[in-house]
Amino acid sequence: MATKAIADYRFPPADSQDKFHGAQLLYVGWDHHTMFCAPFCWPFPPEMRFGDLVEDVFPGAFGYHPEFARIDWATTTWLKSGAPFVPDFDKSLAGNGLRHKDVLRFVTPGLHGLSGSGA
Amino acid sequence: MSMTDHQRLGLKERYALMTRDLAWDTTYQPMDKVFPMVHYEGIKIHDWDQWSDPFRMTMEAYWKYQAEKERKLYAIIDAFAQNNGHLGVTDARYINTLKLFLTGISPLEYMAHRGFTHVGRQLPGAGPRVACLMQALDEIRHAQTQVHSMSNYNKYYNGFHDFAHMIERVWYLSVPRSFFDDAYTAGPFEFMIAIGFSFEYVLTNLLFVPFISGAAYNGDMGAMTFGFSAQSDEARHMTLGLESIKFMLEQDPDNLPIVQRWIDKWTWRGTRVLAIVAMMMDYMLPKKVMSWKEAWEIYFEQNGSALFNDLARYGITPPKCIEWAAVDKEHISHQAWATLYQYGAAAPFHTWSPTPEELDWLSEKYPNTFDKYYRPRYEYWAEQHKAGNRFYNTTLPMLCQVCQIPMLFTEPTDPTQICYRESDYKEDKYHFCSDFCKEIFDNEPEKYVQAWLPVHQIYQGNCFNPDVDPTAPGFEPLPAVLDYYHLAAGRDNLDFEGSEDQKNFAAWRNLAGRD
Amino acid sequence: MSIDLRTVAITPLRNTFDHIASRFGDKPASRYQEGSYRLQAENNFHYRPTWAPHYEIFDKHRSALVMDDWYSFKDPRQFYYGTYTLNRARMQETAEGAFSFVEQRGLADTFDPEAKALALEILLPLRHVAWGSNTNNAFISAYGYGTTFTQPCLYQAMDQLGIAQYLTRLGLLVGGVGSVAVARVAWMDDPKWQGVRRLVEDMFVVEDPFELFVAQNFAFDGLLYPLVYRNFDAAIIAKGGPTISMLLRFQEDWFTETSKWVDAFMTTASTESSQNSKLVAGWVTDWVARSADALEAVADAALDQGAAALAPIRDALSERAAKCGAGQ
Amino acid sequence: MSNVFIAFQRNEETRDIVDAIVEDNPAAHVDLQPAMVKIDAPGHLVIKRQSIEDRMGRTFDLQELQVHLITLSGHLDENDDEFSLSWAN
Repeated sequence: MATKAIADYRFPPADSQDKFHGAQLLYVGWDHHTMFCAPFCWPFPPEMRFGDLVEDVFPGAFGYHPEFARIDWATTTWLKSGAPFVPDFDKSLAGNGLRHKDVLRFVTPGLHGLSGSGA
Repeated sequence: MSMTDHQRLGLKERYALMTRDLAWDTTYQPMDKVFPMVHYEGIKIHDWDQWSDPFRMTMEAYWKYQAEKERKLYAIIDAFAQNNGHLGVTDARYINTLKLFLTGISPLEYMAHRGFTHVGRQLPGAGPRVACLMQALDEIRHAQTQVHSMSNYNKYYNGFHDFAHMIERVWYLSVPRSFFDDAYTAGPFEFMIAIGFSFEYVLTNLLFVPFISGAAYNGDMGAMTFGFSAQSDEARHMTLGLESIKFMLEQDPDNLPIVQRWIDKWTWRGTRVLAIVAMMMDYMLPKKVMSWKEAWEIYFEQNGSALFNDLARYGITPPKCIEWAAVDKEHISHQAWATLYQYGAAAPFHTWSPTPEELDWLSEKYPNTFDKYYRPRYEYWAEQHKAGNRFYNTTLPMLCQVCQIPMLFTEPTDPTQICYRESDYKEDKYHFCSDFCKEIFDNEPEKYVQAWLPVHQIYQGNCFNPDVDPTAPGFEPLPAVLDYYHLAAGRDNLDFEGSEDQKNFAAWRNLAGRD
Repeated sequence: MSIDLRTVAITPLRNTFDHIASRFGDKPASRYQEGSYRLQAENNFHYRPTWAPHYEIFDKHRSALVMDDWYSFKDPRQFYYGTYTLNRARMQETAEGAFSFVEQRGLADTFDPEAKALALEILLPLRHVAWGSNTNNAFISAYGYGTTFTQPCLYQAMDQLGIAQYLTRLGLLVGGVGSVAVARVAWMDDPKWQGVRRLVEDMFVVEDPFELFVAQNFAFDGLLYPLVYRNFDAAIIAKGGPTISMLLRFQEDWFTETSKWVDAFMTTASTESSQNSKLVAGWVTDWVARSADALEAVADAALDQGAAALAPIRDALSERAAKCGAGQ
Repeated sequence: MSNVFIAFQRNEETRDIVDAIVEDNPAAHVDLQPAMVKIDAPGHLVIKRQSIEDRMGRTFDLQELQVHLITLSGHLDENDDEFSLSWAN
């Protein structure tokens, strides 16, 4: 549906990829771990290795959670925009088909949050 | 003879002569040029004379009664300041609610002032124009009385000092600000529903009645006075909002689907902004009056259903989002406070762990949800804090494209699962916290693609002061962002425990021989 | 334990808000300052108005006037809502006293019929003129930039609504409901009012808020108020005594007060730069000429000397313009 | 039937106003809260000038309610003698 306006009403989107100095945005959330109140948002170069995200970036972001150290990445499953997604850790973000403003979720079987609360 | 004429006129007839009879249909300039904004939203008005004035105040009466209110209000503000009334509040934690108020709400009062001036110029009907302009005048009153009331707090406490700068920049303040920018940039009819209905009827009733009653209960006579005094004007404003809806619906059946969509949209927009008020009531008032859930039930559910039942005769159905909101009422205060707690390094007010007694109060008020979903995280954080490991989340969150709140809300069917929704529009993806924010976007994507989302703006490099070089070696973005916010790191932010506010309040109270 | 918070002497951490301190220094600030400066949003707007997509929500480019700082405008009365309302409540009390005095003694009924008819003929259509000014000042307040500029314009708009209502009250008291209806017909159809009505309608479509400020508050009111509330008022007193004049007290006091404010803004705008001075002077010339033309027929009907009475009023207004830096 | 309500600040004058309302609206329910008094009534509530004047012993203009009012709910109808709130359902 078009926005009703008195005159032409079209503007360039505020967050198109060209505004991020070569990076693209990626959102990542840890399912059933709402102690982190919301998924995270990062700007990454598209050529960044996917494994670096998990190995280098995640500890700083998710590491405060006592269950983080217990994650078994081999059994962790992933969703991209809600659909199953199998990342190749050695390929780049772009090589994994990730585009600007894609959203990933990961599910860690056996981990149910603080005192099993989903937090 | 003239005097009998004068005396025979009732309030209504007299008021009509004092307002709508002053206007005329222009002939030297076409009406469409004088009132160019009245058609494009698709609302059809056939007869502005059918407008029924809700309150009938002439300017004389307005000046007289408003001046009386102002005299009372400023006498109390003065006395409160002269007597160091700020030291009489229950606990310095309370003062943080006022920081949220001044940075997040007062600037909206100002926007309401300008918005009603604009709509008061643009509506061709003299009845609603006068009501709008009177409201425009009231709204600058609210902005100013709030600034004046909190001016004294600013002198003694941190976090108040640059509210006008912060509302334009700080991440969570984009929530209330974008709410109002959205209404302001809508057409004049939508504005009336957005502000007259959603802001006045849904939002301010909850903020100014139960919350302000809570402020009084916590010893803040200053806030109580500006709050109740403002709300006395809001009573007029609510009736204006209600009359606007009725008027549009009565004028033409084609208006129904448009008005319905606006009611649905703005009920949801208002509900989302209220997450801030929810946490103010449940977590930030040291002495509690009622829980958020109870306030919501009285002022939204009971009052709202009365309104929607009333509007049913025009074919209006209650917004679908009400069912979702009924689930959310047991969650949002806990989720919102958890968010501000963890991002407490980037907010210009203090956060804290609820005391054990407060946790028990929350369990009692939220028997279905608190112990099961929320107590564990608050207890864990308190423990960690005690051990010297206070939780500060330093990774930026994903935001909803429409309400701009971090994506913290959970699925109505599963409180452990964050709710994700998305839409593709042109080249890009857009993400939302709920079905309703997504629907709002899908209805008007050209509007919401413009949103100034604080997290994205930081990553674009737009939230650093001009003299900062983000490419310099060792550049630390987060402190640079706090500088851009004019947030005094270590004074305005972080936990209440150990804050300058806490120490000063205790020391000053001690001087007064209290505690 | 005794509690006396009043006796506690504590040193404030700061005297005022940062934006006030950066402008005026860190010292206790006035309520006018804290309640006005920097209240309007200036940066990082979220969306463009659907009713004006080519502008930001608040946009300096709506006016051709160029100000380095729109907060250079300062209301000499330093009105914020509280002081404004208290001031108007006092004026209202005075006016109320006059209306009650006339009403209770039945003074309107004994007023010279010919003078009464003339007073109603000239004064009652001005209800609509005041309504026009309410519309125009609402426009300036809505689309102007910076609170110290826009705030007093809303007060002006509401004052003009009040004036329209005082004139209505005068009509009801002196001439009855019928006289108000007659004046309305005259406003729409009587040739002597059509020049004024055309001018008011022309002002409704002016798009530059500062031009409209000059047109309405300086040029048109600068001629209308002296003509009606000085010359015509004096003429009616001469013909029938002071009764009706008592009912015009609010407008007379009001014009004296608001002219000082209008001149202050004219001066601030004109002295900012030679471009501004030229621009404002051009608007003055244009709108004073059009206003004088429009008022001729009214002056003819109102005064024995007719339109000739306008010449000295126009000269005085030119002097005002020159003093403000907007002279020719 | 939906409730209408009206709330006032608690002070000397509103005591008389609330008393008048209670007498004129037998179904009204009064709820005292910190600094505020809220009156609910099923479907309809009327405030009568005369009843307030009888208690205050002076003339009272219903527009004076503005000074003490906090909030209300329902459709408003106001004339020189009565101030009423109602829902049509």
